[in-house]
Amino acid sequence: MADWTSDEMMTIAAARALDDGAVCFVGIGLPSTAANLARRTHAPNLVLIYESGTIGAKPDHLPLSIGDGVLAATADSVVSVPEVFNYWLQPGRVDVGFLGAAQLDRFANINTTMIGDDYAHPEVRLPGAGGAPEIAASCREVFVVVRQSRRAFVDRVDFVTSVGYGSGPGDRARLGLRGAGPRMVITDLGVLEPDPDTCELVLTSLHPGSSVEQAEAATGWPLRAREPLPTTEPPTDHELRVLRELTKGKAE
Amino acid sequence: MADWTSDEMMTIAAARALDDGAVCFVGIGLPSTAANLARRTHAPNLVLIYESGTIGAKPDHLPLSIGDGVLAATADSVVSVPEVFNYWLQPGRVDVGFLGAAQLDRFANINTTMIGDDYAHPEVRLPGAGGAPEIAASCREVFVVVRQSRRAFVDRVDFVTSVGYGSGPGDRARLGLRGAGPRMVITDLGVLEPDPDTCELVLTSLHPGSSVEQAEAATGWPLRAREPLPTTEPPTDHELRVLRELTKGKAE
Amino acid sequence: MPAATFAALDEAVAELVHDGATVALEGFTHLIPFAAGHEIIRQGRRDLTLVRMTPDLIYDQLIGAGCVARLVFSWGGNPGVGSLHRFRDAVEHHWPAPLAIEEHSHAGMANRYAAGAAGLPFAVLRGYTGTDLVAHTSNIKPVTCPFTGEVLTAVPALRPDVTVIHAQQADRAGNVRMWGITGVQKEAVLAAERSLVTVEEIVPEFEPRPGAVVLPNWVVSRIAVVPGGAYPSYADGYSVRDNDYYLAWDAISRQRETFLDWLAEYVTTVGSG
Amino acid sequence: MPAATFAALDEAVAELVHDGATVALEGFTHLIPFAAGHEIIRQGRRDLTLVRMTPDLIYDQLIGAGCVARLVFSWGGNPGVGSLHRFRDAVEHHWPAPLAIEEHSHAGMANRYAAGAAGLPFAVLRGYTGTDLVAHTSNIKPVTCPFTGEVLTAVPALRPDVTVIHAQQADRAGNVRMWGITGVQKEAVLAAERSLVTVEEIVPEFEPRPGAVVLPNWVVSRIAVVPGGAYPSYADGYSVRDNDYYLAWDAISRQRETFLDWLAEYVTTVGSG
Repeated sequence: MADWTSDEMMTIAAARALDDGAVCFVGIGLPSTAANLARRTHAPNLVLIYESGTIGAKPDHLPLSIGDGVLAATADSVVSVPEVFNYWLQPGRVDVGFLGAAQLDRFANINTTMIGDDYAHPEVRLPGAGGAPEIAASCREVFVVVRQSRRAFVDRVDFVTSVGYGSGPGDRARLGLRGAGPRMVITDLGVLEPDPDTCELVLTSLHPGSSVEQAEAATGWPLRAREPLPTTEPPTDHELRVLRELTKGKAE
Repeated sequence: MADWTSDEMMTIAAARALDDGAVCFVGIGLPSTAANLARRTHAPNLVLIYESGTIGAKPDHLPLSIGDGVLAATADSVVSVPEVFNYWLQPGRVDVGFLGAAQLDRFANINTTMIGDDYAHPEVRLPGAGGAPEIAASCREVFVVVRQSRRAFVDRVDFVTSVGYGSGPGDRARLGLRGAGPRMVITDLGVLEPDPDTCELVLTSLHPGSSVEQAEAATGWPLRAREPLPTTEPPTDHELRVLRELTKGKAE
Repeated sequence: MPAATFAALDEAVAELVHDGATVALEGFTHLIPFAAGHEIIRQGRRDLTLVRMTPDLIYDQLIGAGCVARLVFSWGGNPGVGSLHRFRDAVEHHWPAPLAIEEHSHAGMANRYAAGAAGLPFAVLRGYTGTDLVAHTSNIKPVTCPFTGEVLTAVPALRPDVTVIHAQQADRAGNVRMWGITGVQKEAVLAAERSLVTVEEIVPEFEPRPGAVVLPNWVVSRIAVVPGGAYPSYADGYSVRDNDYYLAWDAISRQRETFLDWLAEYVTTVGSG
Repeated sequence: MPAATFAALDEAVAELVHDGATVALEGFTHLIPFAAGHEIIRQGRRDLTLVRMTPDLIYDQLIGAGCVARLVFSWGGNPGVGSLHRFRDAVEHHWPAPLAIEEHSHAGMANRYAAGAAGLPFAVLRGYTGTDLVAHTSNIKPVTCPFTGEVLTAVPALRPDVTVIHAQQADRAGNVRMWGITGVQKEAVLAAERSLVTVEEIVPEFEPRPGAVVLPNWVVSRIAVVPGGAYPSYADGYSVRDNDYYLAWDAISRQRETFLDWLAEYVTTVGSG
């Protein structure tokens, strides 16, 4: 195949999901990389909000943390943390919430809290919720970017940190969640989207070089695939060049 | 008598009530004049907060309104109006609330809303509450500065805009009001303070040149006077000079 | 989100402010959008519900001009001067029309805007307790803390159809910036369905400025360039408050005739510039 | 109100931070008060309840040093790097001591501080709904809007015994100023009984500065001058974040032995200078 990695394909596919002019509440890590890539390619007017209170940040390099100085220095407005959650996220005025995940289940619920069956005695203690529960609840729609593996893609998350579609259709409305929920999960193998009838995540695009079998093997529930299953457009030279400039010397 | 007016005596007596270093939430008009006089005489470290959000304002001339530019330009901090009420007034961190009144009753309740017995058909429509109800509720103590007259000093206010002592002892605690309430009412005739047992306002000082009979005639309830009744120290030359500089060309 | 677009003041008012709408023109002594208020009068809007902490001269004028059916407010005086005579005439004598009022404290109004901005149906405060304000509106209710059992006060969110403010500057992209006393304007804009901002000028970019509040273009609907649009209020850095106008208003507004003369001479027959 | 007074860091920590106290060291990536945290370790404080949105390296260090009985937090990772290994070791293996945890979302924590700053017993938000967070603490409850009947979420106010922050500047009167990302520090200070602010320097007066937050001297208890007191976090205008330190921490903290060596070399045996 071409000289790009599946991680690069993932980030580029995630970036493409963001429309120019959208307002995007960005988690750190993969989502931030993808959002900054989008802003430097097809979406120069993408508005980035970080939970540190930086609204309209235009970083010239990838921030390592959500509180890096470059975010404040380039923002249209820097507000307090209570304000960014109460006035900007909560009312539903943000178009896209862009999240990562440690575990994700068939109904796109997200776990970033703990692995194991006993909260008091976790097998693995993860960082926790951060801004994710309310990002997942309040943004008009949510994109999740996460590497696909049997460990990460489970039938039912061990802990619901952030609600996707709960137990299935109607749950978001019953819970009073006002955003539409996760519309797209972008992985290193392809793209998953919720089935409009069942809310179950279905493979809707396969990255070049990946196979359905690979995706099935990396998924902890019987993965259905859209038919016919399109192949993701491979990265353009421009996308790759910009991404590599952006991530030079960075972990991801 | 000396060459000063009863209004000047009132403002000077009100200014004297403010301790240096106190934090004072200031209403516009007489309270603002008195607070600024205090800051220029015995209380240079008096902290003035205006409801426009200016904290630590140090105006070099008297503002006509609570939103004059000089307040923002000289403040330690300018915050939003929601913030000034929620973070600064409401928690009880302000020492003194300094208010005016249109009507005041024997239990120091304040009316700035309407005169008459029918809210829907007022004889006189007054401006309304402004910041006063919560200033009266939340400041550690409240001072009221108001000209004394039979019209203004009534047995029972037509409308309780801001609570003093309600119907008497225990009412503030029953209502959950955390500040101590009005500790001093400074008028053009003298000073009134609540009786510790009954909460009724009692004449506790008479300005030079005023008489108890005058005060009784200007009060709509049987006014009691402390015995012996002290006479307010007359204005010093310094107080008068500073006050007149401050109010040059101003209505009050 | 669609970004703010620029428009002429008369076009923006015609587009956004309709008969019967709930409209908030905010600005706490500073940055009061007088020019937009006068344009609303010129366009003959009727049956408005006007919301504002301090009605000030601007609502005295709109009330006297007959635009207003209902007023939601917390302090209706002429700051440092005295009464608002057109407001009083409407409440006391129903001239030029009856005026329904709903009154609050400043703390209550500020929290109502904040709840609107935060997308919450209500706000909680320590307020109103023991006052007669509670008896005259259903929009003040008790709420109990689920942790301590303490009873506090709830007020419902304000959600104006349109909020109008005046700010010092917009940039070419339609971001808006104000500084000095900025009152409750951010909350009022964020709480509203749509918003109109009049500005002193458009600048190529915002130079660093202490104490500035920026409203990004995606939370503003329309921007109209109206230099002096806050007069006789002021725009810090551009103008000073015309205190003499506020003093003179007392005499102008005291009688219906002098008010109507003023209205004809200074508002109705004047173009929107 | 008594105004803030200046003190040496070790004296201020000894005066304000006691065994068993509830302590919030705040600073959202920026302005994290590391020097004060290290002084708390040096003074051997025990049984602390530590409150902080993002525990970050500073609480990893305090937890590993055995100062902490309970942690109230919303995101316990090494930003951009991975896990906080001392935090995980305490939760997963109770080393060096069991660590009770109460966890929230950022929105919940921010609102809890805001309620504390506002003198309210609780805050209302749209949050936590449908998550498993609700099952693990009694500090998340439903609350019903008295106007619409809608059910929202309530969280109780945070009221730390002491809040510690780092700011860029104090003036001689003890007013404190910070700028850049200022997070939840104003709320955390206003919510606390007492507060300690470490600053980069004392300046004769504050020059105008965009985006600055000032805490007046009457809401601050003690100020200690500690240049570089936020390292390896940063103080905008004075230093940059040492990202390499955050990366290196992953290896240092992964094993108990390397952590203890680090603690001895860089904290315990070092004066509070």
